[in-house]
Amino acid sequence: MARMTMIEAIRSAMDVAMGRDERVVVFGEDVGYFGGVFRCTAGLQQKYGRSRCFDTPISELGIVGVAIGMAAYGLKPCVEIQFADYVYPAYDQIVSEAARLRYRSAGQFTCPIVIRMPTGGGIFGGQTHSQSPEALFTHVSGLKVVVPSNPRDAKGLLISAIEDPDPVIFLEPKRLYNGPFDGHHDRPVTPWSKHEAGEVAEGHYTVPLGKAEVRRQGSAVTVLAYGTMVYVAQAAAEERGIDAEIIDLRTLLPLDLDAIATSVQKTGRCVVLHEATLTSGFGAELAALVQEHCFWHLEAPVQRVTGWDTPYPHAQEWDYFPGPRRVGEALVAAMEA
Amino acid sequence: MARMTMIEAIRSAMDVAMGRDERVVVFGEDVGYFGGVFRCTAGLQQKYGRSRCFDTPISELGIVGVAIGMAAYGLKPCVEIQFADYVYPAYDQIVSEAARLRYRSAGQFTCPIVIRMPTGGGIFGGQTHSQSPEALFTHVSGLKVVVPSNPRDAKGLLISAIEDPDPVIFLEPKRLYNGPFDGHHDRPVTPWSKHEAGEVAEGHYTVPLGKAEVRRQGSAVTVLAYGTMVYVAQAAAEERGIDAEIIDLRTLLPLDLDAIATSVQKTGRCVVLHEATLTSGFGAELAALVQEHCFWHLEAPVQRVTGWDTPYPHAQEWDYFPGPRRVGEALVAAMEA
Amino acid sequence: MDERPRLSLHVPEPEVRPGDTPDFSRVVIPRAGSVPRPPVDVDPKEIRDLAYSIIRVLDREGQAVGPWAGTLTDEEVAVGLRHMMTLRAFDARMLTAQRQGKTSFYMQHMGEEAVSCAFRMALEDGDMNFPTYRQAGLLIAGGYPMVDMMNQIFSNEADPLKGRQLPVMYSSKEHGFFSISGNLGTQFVQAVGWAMASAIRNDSRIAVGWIGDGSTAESDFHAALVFASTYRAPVVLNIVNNQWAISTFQGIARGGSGTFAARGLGFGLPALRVDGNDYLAVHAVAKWAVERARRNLGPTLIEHVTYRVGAHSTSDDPSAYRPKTESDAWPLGDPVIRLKNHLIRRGVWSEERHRQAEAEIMDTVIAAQKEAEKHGTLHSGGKPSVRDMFEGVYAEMPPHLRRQRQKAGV
Amino acid sequence: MDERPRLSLHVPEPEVRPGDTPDFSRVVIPRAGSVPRPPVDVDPKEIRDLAYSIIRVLDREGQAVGPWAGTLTDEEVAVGLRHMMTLRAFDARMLTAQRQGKTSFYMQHMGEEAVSCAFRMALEDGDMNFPTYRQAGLLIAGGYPMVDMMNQIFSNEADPLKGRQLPVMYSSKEHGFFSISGNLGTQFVQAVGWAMASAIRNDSRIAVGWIGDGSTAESDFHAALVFASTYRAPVVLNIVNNQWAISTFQGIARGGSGTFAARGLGFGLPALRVDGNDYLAVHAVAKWAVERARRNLGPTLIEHVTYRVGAHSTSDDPSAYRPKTESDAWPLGDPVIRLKNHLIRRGVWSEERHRQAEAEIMDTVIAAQKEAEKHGTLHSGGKPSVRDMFEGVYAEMPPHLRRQRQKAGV
Ligand SMILES: Cc1ncc(C[n+]2csc(CCOP(=O)(O)OP(=O)(O)O)c2C)c(N)n1
Ligand SMILES: Cc1ncc(C[n+]2csc(CCOP(=O)(O)OP(=O)(O)O)c2C)c(N)n1
Ligand SMILES: [Mg+2]
Ligand SMILES: [Mg+2]
Repeated sequence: MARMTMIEAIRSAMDVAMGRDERVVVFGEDVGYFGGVFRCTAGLQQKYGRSRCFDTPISELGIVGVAIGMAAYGLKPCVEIQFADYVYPAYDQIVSEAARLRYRSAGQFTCPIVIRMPTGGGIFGGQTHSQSPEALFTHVSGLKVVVPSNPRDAKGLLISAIEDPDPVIFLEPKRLYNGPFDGHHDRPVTPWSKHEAGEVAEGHYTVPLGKAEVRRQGSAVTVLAYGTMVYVAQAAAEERGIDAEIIDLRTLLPLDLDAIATSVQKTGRCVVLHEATLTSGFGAELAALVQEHCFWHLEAPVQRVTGWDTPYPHAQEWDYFPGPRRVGEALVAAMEA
Repeated sequence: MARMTMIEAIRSAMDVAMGRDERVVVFGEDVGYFGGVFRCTAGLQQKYGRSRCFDTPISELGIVGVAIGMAAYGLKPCVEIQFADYVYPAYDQIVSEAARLRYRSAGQFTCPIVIRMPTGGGIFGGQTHSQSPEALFTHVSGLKVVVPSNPRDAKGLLISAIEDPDPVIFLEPKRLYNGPFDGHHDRPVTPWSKHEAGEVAEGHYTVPLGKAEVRRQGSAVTVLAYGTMVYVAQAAAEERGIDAEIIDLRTLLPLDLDAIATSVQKTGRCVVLHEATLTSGFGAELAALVQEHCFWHLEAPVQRVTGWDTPYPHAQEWDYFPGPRRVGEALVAAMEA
Repeated sequence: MDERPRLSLHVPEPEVRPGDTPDFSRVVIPRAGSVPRPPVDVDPKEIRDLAYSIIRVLDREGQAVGPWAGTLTDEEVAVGLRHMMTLRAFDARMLTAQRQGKTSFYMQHMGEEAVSCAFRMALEDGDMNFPTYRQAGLLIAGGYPMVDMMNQIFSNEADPLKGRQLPVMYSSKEHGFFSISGNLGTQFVQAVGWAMASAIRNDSRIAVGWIGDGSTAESDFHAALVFASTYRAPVVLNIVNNQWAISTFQGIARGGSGTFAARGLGFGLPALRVDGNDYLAVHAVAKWAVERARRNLGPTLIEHVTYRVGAHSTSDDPSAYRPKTESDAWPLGDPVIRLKNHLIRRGVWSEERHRQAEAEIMDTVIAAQKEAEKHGTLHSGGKPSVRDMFEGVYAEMPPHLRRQRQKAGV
Repeated sequence: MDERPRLSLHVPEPEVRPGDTPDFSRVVIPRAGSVPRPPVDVDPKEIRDLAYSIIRVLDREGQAVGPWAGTLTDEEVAVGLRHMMTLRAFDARMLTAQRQGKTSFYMQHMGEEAVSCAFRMALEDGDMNFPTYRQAGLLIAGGYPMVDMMNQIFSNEADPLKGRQLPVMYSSKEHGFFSISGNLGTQFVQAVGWAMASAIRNDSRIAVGWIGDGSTAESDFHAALVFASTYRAPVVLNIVNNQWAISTFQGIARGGSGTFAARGLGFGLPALRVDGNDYLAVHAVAKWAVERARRNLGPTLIEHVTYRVGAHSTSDDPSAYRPKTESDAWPLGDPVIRLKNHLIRRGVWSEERHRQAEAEIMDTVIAAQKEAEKHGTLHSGGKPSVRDMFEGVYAEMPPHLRRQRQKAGV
């Protein structure tokens, strides 16, 4: 066991995967010599050589496009998009190609690629370094979508993603890279070294895709969250003294509907959280599913607490971010409904 | 008044808009001399000249990118993407640029563009001529999203879209181009000339964005639909003899929530329809909103009848399409719940 | 007052439209045999002018002339002729089948048969093509069973792609034929990735990318050239310039550059133009580029100058946008006739044998079609199962798809 | 057994890394004055070699020499020097302000001041730039108030962009400066669209696109060249090659082409390379290209050869990927010093006056900063309102945003 930040855990996952399987290659903008603007790939080029870890031209389309070709050849590319906000130039390759290759070729060609990208706000990154585009991928059949919330999960999920036979979108909440973050931006940050999930095995292990984890047991209301919002939920529940059951979804697609339904059928109430904009966000799917599958158990409407339907502003970052105050209010409202 | 197909009505809208406002320009792949693969722009180049209606290189990114530049200059481009399935190369320009230009420049630059594209299946087009990507746009703040269901609306909505000061995604259900289609693919097609909504005024008129229309009054269950699914809903309600209230949403963003809530609060039941894949489809947002705003009125869970979570297959088209049988079953289930 | 000159928009137009007399006088056609053949390890800088010329082997008399001639024996050429004739017969039958409602859609190759048929013969098993919908010659010349092609076209119960794909969107890994996407251009950069992978693994196999003239405007074309140039990927990048992109003439995609091959110059790539209706020239150029890639000397960009004689697809009617007789005026002739004349001139073929071959080939195609139709056509007979619709979205079916399949009752 | 040669992947690397001695000997620098100046209506075909050379005006002695010299009077040059000095002083203050926590982020221009400052002087009011984040010289030289720039950087209550944008992502329609996107490349093709619009309306205004060396790999670059070439849009397309894209050296984006300007050759565009650290050369080349656009002769591609002396942004530390002394070794020198020496040599400037000017300029910048800080800085003082966060998503606020604003209680 070692103490790792989320960055180190992600790096360790790639290191382990590259060490075990020669077919794993890693590339993206600034990921080679320099090791990535968030340092997630630091040292990999030095260790595995330039043809297994290298810098690319600034073309997200090209990064994903060549990754698909490599996967069709038989490699397992794990590529980095520098920020999730910059994935759109690659969107066609992801949606029309990676996601559909197995299906349209009846399994002759497959696309085991991982597309890693830092996501979410909280670093004063403005509208182009803060986005959470997960719902733009969960609508696409053929993709898997993963959002880890701590170093231990991040490593195990990333290894699972690399070993998965299908394309995986791996969204890394950048506000969690160095420590859990509960939305209290004015308080000192706890580093991962002080958190039990910062204890990470150095070797190979996996956390399965498609399985949620209950982060906090409770009986009064179910909170569905992922990434940074897991900690915001915890803070809000503590602050309001509400007996909330907090589920960290970890994988959005395929979703662990059983875990969700079991909990909501117990609590009868549900609050859904994400940082992405509200309309057509992944919270909509969660709310729709919960009311479909737990209708007769629900004692209050499923509420969504999310980013507003505006671009992510720079100066008003903390007014945009769905922090513990807004989440707490929703928990209270859910209880009082 | 004239009799128009939906194609003719769309063409008439552009004709009227170009005639009234010199700033309106129309372009896209094959739209110039030839008049578009669906003939929606036929005659416009001949009438307004090559610099107001022209062919473009096959670059959806370029089409939308130059349209944004033109809009920033002060023109009002109305561009065609040949099939909605081919919009993804332009996705970055739409999401990162068109949708955010007004906001990020604090109104100095605006982006009054219309992006027209044929959408939906039903023509044996396989996975690349059948998609319904509306939910990939409804998640993007700053866009408006319109889906007409008949010639009269199509013309009025398209004129509104062209006159709108903000970017509008205008999705044209291609299965409705020549007549209403209720999903009974084995029956003869009624042409628009036999339908009252095929009667279209030749001059200028508008249908407002953001306003739904009740297509069928009813008190037992509310059906939320748009595009082709409006007719499938009507057929299913007739066939099952269910007193359904069918709302044609027409604009998905901004949504006419009042019309929806008013109806569901009356009926207490709701079925949501679309042709797009289920997960994170626009139906998720509708279901989430309905249970948020009508929770205490609901007597059954909101159901979704949609395309399956697979690419749109070629041979199994009618197994994929959410036709009157599946919709009818959902209506019955909603009534029996 | 603003005294500056007034600007105006330049919108390129073809020289002729329906009603006009076809005119290809602007197309400069170098004499066969006149373009030099550089060594494959040439510095691309030294052959920039090849991007503005046309490599040709077959002259008007049907002789193979010049430095690019001689890459094939007479027997091999005769096989090549049969491939092209087969493709043409196949197209004819499938067009009819589409008109008869046996399938929803078809796309033919008329006039462009040499490009894919000849190119395939320069490749080896294990190499991988990333084709568009107009390179079925790669399958025909590569020995892929015609029955399987037809099964795909009919979306029948024996369709190797299980009815999921639009007709002609074949896939055969075994035959080095990557799954065709309906989205233009996307596969061009994937070819580069496949080639990079082969280089990463110190393999010896190469990749081949294919794109149409119109589709070079797509972003994937640029990404392909950037990555191929940077990593010197072992890939051959082919542009098939058949003069048209549906109704849009090649001048719209090409802009002011004169040729499509010239696009490669900005990336330091060797950029060759070849007479796409000259089977021998296509083969020779393909061989040159393939050898270059195989020797790790990097990518080559090739523009095949040809002409789309038929409609874009069965949904298209070209008489609405170009003169009906334009194809007759096309100065590079018909690839089948030119190769036939060559073989006759070589004394190893005759009009008589040609007619015989035509009849034989048609019989084979008809037999294949009969066989395929046993498995059904789009609206009758055997069908792929509805269960297949839910399979293969993922390697393993996730719970939500299982629920949906159950709901569908299959 | 496969006897074919084994492939391997070529991954370009800079010649030096931290610890090595900087070496720019591979950079071929033509003598100042040696590159001819073609007429603006030249056929692009005739000047392809300009894409592989470097147009320079200022020689080692500070003299303006050759056919590109003489586009500015001494007074105008002195104004240009002040613009560059102002930008440099502005950068210095804002870097400090960022370190003091007055803003979240900053991006400087050190070494590249000539490019945007000189270019601006070749434009007229009404023309529109589509800049990246490293062309603030367009604003400084265009007379945009420094206080407004700082208000934007501080995201304060007077921020013209209401706190919505990341620092330095300015916008000023009035000053011909299009709203900067954080997404690389996107604006390049928009510039072409703006120019096409001007041509459609028979206007006389032109557009100017800007992009970094690294960002030329993006798809928008290709789309811009395709559309500009096809419609002969009145646009000047600038590539600022400052040798680096964050930690990635220019060889990764450039691949095998030798220069970025060469990318234009594949589109039939005139493609010029200019010494980006030579204010006079940039101005002369800009003037040539602007005149070409204005006379409806079509687009020009310009590569500005310069060097990013500072870090990419305040989030970057270049010592991790390049030798610390690399910028000293850069053979094209410092644009401010070179222009200063020129003016001194012309006898209209002196070291003494330069020092004075430096002090004056710094005073002006400091005064502007004081003024701006009255309106607040990122974490203290006046702020844009939270209401502003909900405004301007659409021209008119739709009901769902009104509901959300209400929920937010503002
Ligand atoms: C991304 C995308 N945009 C548009 C289309 C529609 N489309 C299909 S074929 C075609 C023309 C292609 O022309 P070209 O590349 O010259 O190939 P050709 O058909 O001539 O072989 C178009 C526009 C598409 N399939 N994909
Ligand atoms: C689409 C997109 N991809 C990646 C980034 C992250 N990024 C910001 S600046 C930069 C480097 C740009 O280099 P270059 O184009 O040479 O411009 P320079 O910074 O040198 O002026 C990168 C990769 C981005 N902003 N947008
Ligand atoms: Mg073509
Ligand atoms: Mg740079």
